[in-house]
Amino acid sequence: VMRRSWPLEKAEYKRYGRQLIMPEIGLQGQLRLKNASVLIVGVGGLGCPAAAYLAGAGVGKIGIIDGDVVEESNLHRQILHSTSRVGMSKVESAMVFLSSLNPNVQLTPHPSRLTPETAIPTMKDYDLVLDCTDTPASRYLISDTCILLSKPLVSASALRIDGQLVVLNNPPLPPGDPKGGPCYRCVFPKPPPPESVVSCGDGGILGPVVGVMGVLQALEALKVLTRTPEPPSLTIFSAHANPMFRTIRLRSRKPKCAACSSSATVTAEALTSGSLDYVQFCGAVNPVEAL
Amino acid sequence: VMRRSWPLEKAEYKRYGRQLIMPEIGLQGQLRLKNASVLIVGVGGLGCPAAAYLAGAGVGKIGIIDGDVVEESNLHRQILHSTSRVGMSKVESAMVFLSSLNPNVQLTPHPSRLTPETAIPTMKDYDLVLDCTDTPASRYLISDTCILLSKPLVSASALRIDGQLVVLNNPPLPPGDPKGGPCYRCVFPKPPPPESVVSCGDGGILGPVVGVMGVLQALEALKVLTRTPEPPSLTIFSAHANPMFRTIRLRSRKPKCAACSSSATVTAEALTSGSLDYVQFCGAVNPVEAL
Amino acid sequence: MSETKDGDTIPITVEFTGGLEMLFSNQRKHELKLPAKDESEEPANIAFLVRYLCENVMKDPRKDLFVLDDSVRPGILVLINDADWELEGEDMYEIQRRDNILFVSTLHGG
Amino acid sequence: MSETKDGDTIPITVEFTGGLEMLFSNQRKHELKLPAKDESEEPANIAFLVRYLCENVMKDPRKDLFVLDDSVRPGILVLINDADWELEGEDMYEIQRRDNILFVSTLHGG
Ligand SMILES: [Zn+2]
Ligand SMILES: [Zn+2]
Repeated sequence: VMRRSWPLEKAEYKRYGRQLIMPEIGLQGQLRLKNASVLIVGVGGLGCPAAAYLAGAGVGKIGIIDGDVVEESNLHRQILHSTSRVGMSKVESAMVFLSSLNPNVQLTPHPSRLTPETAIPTMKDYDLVLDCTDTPASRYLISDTCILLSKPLVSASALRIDGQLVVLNNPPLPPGDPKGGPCYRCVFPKPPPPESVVSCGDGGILGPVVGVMGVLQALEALKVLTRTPEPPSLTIFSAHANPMFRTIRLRSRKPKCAACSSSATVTAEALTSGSLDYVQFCGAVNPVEAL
Repeated sequence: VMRRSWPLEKAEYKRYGRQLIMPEIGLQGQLRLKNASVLIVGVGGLGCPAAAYLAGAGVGKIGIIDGDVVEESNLHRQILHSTSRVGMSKVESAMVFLSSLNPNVQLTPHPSRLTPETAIPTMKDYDLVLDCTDTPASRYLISDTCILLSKPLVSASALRIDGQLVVLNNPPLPPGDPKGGPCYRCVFPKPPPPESVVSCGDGGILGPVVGVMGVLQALEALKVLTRTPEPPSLTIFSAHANPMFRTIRLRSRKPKCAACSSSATVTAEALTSGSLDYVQFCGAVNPVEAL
Repeated sequence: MSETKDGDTIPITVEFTGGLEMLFSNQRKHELKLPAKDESEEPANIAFLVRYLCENVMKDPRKDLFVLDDSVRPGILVLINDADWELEGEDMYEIQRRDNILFVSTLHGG
Repeated sequence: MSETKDGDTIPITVEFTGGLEMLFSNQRKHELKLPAKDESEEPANIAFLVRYLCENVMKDPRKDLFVLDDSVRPGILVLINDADWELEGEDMYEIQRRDNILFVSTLHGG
């Protein structure tokens, strides 16, 4: 077997030159990105910019999962899609954009919703997951699956003029290891009452607000892939507050967490058998629209 | 003359519905955006996301000025462009993207560099300017012109893993009025020594870092167009710092500022006659590449 | 509760974000003088602050969007001087002068 | 300067960002004990801090990327407890215990 003398193609040195010359990335970091695979769950307001910047940076494999089709009311914030692609599946529309931005990235489409039955097989082959979804039920499902599969998780959310960002399960140590990063259930052991949950459809959303959170997810993803983990923190954003950003120190893993502690009740069997009903758990007001 | 019964087209209610239902925007705010014109100077790492979110939000008229062509090394961060448009002018490439995202926006291309001779005629018909350029000389030129024309200015910059954001000349009161917002010269009366100036080409840049700053420029632009001015502040960002964002209270207008005080020496005559040599003023190491 | 002597109050800042401000007259930041002792003459803690906010500050009748079973409802993070209250003793934390207490409602949109 | 008595120093935090950290051993945050008095026995101010940093903390020989004509070079903002130093008296500002002094180099890239 002949060894290649250059670890990157000539065109890659050119394309990623502005990252390669930074000591924070360098050739080592670029190779880590090239060998990494990231799953983006949801290509809406968060997933669109997150996917664009991860594809731009040269993450080797990107999976995109979403069951929705592009609507005109998405376009003010979901900037990967376009007017002529209204009606197309969001996954397909995102593929058009991302492959034309960077043909070197291997894209895997998953044009359906994530469910408890499909979560483990869908997520198991990726190194890192981005939660860009929009319901409490999907957030618990994705976090639980990340714990079961030992994947770090970059989670963001936005509504109206507010946004939130947190890196979970980083480092992704086995359940019961208190040195692992906290999971979504450590921070939110119980789901919010359904009447307190407001979607972007009902509450509205300003495009650059969710855009900022999505770009920050891409940044945190690059940091997870190229750096050592930092202590857990929550970044909260509010467009009309002064200062707009605030960083909060978070707890470590909860000793009795249902998902990531040694007494965890969330298991792969419980998940795939359907005995964990996330829609029921979150008590959706309108279960048809949830997850 | 027959008055229309609906201030927006039916398709606009659909497209902007998620903004319209927010009390922070509402129909009033949407109409302000529709009647507004914004000039984006530079469609690189900052200008790409800024333009995308402003077009998405329904700003009525967007002008784009840039003299460069798309290069492969741009694509990791300049996500409006694409591999197949390498070699095309950045302005033309941006028009392709923006018109397919939102055909309702009236786009004006300015495919050339801003110079002291062209600055006033280019900028005079816009309500607001975004400085998305990359040299000290262009930053002084744009700020001076905004003062002469009484336009607010949203200025951002980025390098490696750092970013900065500031809203200048807001409110845009005449020179000499101490209640007007400070200008770039108030904050930086003297240009930095040329040997201390590092470009993204030389120093490198991480895509989501400049991306976050560009999206925040779009957000500040929407705030300038729909809200009353806030006290001047500088947002500084550093991807590996904790916290990543920090907000600094800035000074008000400098009583002896060369541009915005009652003793200003920067005049429209001085600008257009060429007696203000920005490249000379900033002492560019390589004048050919500056501005 | 408003009849305590002036020396018996603690000046604090209470903030609401993530939509919770809508329950508090659409005001994000409230400078309060909290009574230094609760109903049982114990030093004021977070549990007392939550009751105090419900009774004295919150005008919105939908109390269940803020409290449930005498505590902050699920989905609201309580942050004491920019740290998760779990790091500080949760609702037993005794409030100090000039503390900043931030209530954040989790968002789910994307 | 390192021979002052322990009681004669002021604990402060000095931070560098925007690339300036590269001139200071690539370290963004420095916890320092600054002598309380300058060379003329006057209370330590920002001008003295800048000299002190040049002589005692900065290892990089390119002093001109930090100072020019005895002051911070153009293009560097000095922020005292998160406010522009112009609001505080510029380099005459007398440093207080636990002050946070941030030096920010302006960026121009885009
Ligand atoms: Zn957990
Ligand atoms: Zn000025």
